[in-house]
Amino acid sequence: MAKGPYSDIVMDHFMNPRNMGEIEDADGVGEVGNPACGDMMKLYLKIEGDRIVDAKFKTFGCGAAIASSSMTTELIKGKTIDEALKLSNEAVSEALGGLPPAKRHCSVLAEDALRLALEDYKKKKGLA
Amino acid sequence: MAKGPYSDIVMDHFMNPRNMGEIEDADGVGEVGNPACGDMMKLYLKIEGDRIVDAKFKTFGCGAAIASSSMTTELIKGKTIDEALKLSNEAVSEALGGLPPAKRHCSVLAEDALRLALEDYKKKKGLA
Amino acid sequence: MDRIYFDNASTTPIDKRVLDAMLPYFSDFFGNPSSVLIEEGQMPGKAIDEARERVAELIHAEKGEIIFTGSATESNNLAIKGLALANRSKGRRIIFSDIEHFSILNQADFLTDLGFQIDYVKVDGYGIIDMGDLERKVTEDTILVALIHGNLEIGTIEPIEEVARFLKKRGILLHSDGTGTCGRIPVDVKELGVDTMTLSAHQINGPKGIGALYIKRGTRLTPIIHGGFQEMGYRAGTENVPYIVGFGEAARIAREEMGERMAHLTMLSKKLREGLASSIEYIHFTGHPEKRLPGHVSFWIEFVEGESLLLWLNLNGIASASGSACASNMAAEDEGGLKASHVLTAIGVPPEICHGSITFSLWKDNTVEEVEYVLSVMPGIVKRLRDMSPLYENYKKTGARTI
Amino acid sequence: MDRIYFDNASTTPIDKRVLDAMLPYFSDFFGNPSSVLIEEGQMPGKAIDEARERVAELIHAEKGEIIFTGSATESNNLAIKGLALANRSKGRRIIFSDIEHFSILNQADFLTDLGFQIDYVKVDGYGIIDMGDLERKVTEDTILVALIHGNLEIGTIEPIEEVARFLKKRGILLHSDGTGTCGRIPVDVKELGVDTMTLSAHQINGPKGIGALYIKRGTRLTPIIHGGFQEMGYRAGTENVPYIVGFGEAARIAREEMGERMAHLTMLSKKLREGLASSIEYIHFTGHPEKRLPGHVSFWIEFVEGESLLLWLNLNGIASASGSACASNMAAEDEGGLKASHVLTAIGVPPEICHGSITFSLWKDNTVEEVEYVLSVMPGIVKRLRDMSPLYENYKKTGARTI
Ligand SMILES: Cc1ncc(COP(=O)(O)O)c(C=O)c1O
Ligand SMILES: Cc1ncc(COP(=O)(O)O)c(C=O)c1O
Repeated sequence: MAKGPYSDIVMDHFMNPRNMGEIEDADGVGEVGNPACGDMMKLYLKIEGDRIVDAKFKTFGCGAAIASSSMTTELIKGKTIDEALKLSNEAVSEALGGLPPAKRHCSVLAEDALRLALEDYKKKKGLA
Repeated sequence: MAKGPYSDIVMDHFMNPRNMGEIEDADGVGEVGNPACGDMMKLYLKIEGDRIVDAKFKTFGCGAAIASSSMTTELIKGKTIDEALKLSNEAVSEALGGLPPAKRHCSVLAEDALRLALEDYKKKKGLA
Repeated sequence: MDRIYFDNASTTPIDKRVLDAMLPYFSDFFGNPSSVLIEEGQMPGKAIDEARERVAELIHAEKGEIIFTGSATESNNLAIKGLALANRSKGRRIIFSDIEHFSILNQADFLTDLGFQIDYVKVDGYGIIDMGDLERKVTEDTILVALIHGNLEIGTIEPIEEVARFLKKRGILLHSDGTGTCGRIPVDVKELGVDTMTLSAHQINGPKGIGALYIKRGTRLTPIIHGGFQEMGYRAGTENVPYIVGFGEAARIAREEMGERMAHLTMLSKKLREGLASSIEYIHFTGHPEKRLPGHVSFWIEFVEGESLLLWLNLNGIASASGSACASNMAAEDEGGLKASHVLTAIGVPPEICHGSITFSLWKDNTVEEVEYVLSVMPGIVKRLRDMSPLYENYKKTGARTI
Repeated sequence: MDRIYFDNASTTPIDKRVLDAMLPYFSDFFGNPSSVLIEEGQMPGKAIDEARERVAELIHAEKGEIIFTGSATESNNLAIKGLALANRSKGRRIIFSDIEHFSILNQADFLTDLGFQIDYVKVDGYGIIDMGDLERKVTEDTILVALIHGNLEIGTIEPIEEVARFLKKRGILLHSDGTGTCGRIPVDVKELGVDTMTLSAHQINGPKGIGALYIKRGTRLTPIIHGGFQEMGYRAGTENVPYIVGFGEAARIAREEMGERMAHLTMLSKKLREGLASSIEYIHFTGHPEKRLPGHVSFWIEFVEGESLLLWLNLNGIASASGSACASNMAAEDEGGLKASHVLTAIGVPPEICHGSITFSLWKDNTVEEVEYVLSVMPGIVKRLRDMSPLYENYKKTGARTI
């Protein structure tokens, strides 16, 4: 198949998203949206101690948004909160084999969702 | 052969010009030129009584100029002076099966050469 | 299975007959038509003349009213800039409809820079021009209106005749972009009353890289590409003989086969539309329900994002378009290029939904089996994407719709 | 006998390899390159990218510095209008050389109308730019100079490097029309120092209807055809994929075969020129004797009119050009269109002679046998026309020459 604007990794995560779904009793939930782009991302975290033991997402958005969400959950599972907070959108984009310039904001969206979910967790725990 | 801008009659007269040459002892000679176009036409007439008994031409010019000269000599041979004076450039052009718009002036050139040749004759005869 | 090509609003495949007509002009008759005095230039010149006649016939114009350009885009540019510049002394205001193609709209800055002022006329929810708004926008200083004939994103066909009558009374020129209509539906420029009209070859199985412009006899128009004396002085440059011949052939075929094509497409799009309506909840069809291009089915689906839908359709072997068919934003340098479709915004679809639109544009070679296949995979794709959508999750929990 | 094509300055036949490279993009890969998300659009996009690379290589540019247009004419228009408009705030004066192609010169009225002023720089008897005159013409207000690289009517190659150095010091932009040179002789845009340069495909066995423009990285240029986002924003319109691919292939072949072609052409044109010089009295070769395009032989013959000569050559199976190769005046509406060649006038040939000029432009497939045949028929044709010429008659009687 001829190559489109998306890398093979992006297409793989788009076609087979990892960790898609909800966590009913999530410890932290982050939801972000970009109305101009039309994307909406919701990230659910299960945290034990200071470690992310499970992560799931739901995303309304383009291929890049779905793949960024999927990749983000993969990258943070098993990480500590501090490690997860260091995850940059560039790292997500890089792990995906790059994103088209016009779609870089999708990885930013994932980073934002993660930050919000962790804040939500801290708030719930009375840590923030 | 595919058709160019010139009619078959023009091409025939261009390839096989009628009455090309000089008349050494011409009774009337007309020479006209159009420097912008680069054409130069010289018409020789042999006149007996008031009838044109022979006509020849030399022309430096494009296909239309050569064909117009050739056709003009054909059209006036055997005609009386008065008849010849009535020959219009439109008639020459028409006899040639038409000329491209940008080349109509070539038939005008032929008409002018004819007029000058007849004037020359009249002058020589002391008629003008 | 072969690919299913439902993206004929972006471009159509070349007709074999068109290609066959073109080929001799690459090799046997390769000459420059300006070289009229040598044999090599003469056949090409004759072929251009015949092609011009064919394109003229397609829209009931005279041969001398058709000029060939490098694209529909160029035709639109030549018409608007050319009419504007030629009529500068009469006034400086130009009206564009809100649903013009980028090849009209994106001229605005250039024209403004030259001292013109662009006003915009609204359309209704079906994309039909708002005559009341037009009446309000027209001023003493208005010289020109651009109104697309058939919009390729939402399928709507505009009431050009009515607009032309209105404008004629006021001495205002009308350009119409017929890219989507000429060769797809009957077009008679005299009945429509337009002053200039754009045609495209690649929308009707001709090659990409050639357009045409109808210029009503006697219309003054300033060329934008200057040089040698080609195309009656309106557009300089050595003629693209094979493509001109191809356009002529495509026009001939389109004219001869239009009746059967339209019947076939009407049947197919009815089936597709009804099938989608009955199998997918919360689907919204866009554009006018009747006054539309044959074979054109456009819609948006709640809780489903368009690019993902388009990608899944592609993975299932189906080619479609989302947003503006001709102007995908993906090539843009940055996020700023990712604008919601101006056509959908103009008909009142909220910006966050626009990206969810899909255009299926069918054409002569599409079949009932293809429609059935598309109908068979659509619900599954929609379900998959909805299951993934936080908007849908929210809707199920709270009943909140997208609109 | 087959036709002898000595009119390669007007256009060249397409190379079979070029056509073969193009064909799949009419049928198998017909998609719109803007449709990046569907399979149909992806191969065409990739093919454009590769072709851009090939064209860039031909002139030692970077891929991102090449954009495709609809013709060399359009490239010249985009460059001149585009640079002028983008630099309006810096100044309003533009200099054209006297021997530019119509696709430069005929922009003058349009530009003047927009508030620019065109100055003209002279050339010497060989057609080489007069540096002293350039120095005199350049003002504080001058923003742009257009100087053709290789003139297709008289074959002369201009000292672009020297001009570029001179202009760079003064902050003035340089556009060069490389229609006649790019693909015919080695061109290195970085060495030349141009800001923009025009390329043509059909001058090097590519298709007619496509051109390219080199735009030096960082050069500001206002587009003239607006619309969708194609060609990095410099030129809107759905891409002509087959022709872009064909241009790429033609560029690749031209680059690879340039050395042998130049050797072959130098040999042929030497033979032709020497043969003509020794068999025809009062023949005058035009253009520079050494700094000229390979295979290019141009001249005028006293007492012989050019169109008639050209017609007789044509009847003898030989294609050549008279006056400007690209802009025959025959299509003109009236006599006013019949102007003497401005190029020949500029090098000092009296107007009444200009119509007597002939250009033989040879190219890769021409042979020694063809040259010999042309040499064998030329004297007879010249004699026939001289016998018919009153100027020659006069010369024989009075000794008066044409010049
Ligand atoms: C020097 C030069 N520039 C530009 C052009 C214009 O080329 P085209 O007619 O292919 O646009 C020509 C004509 O061949 C030419 O000779
Ligand atoms: C309505 C309309 N006009 C003009 C164009 C421009 O056509 P092209 O890109 O072939 O120049 C398009 C795109 O296909 C279009 O949809």
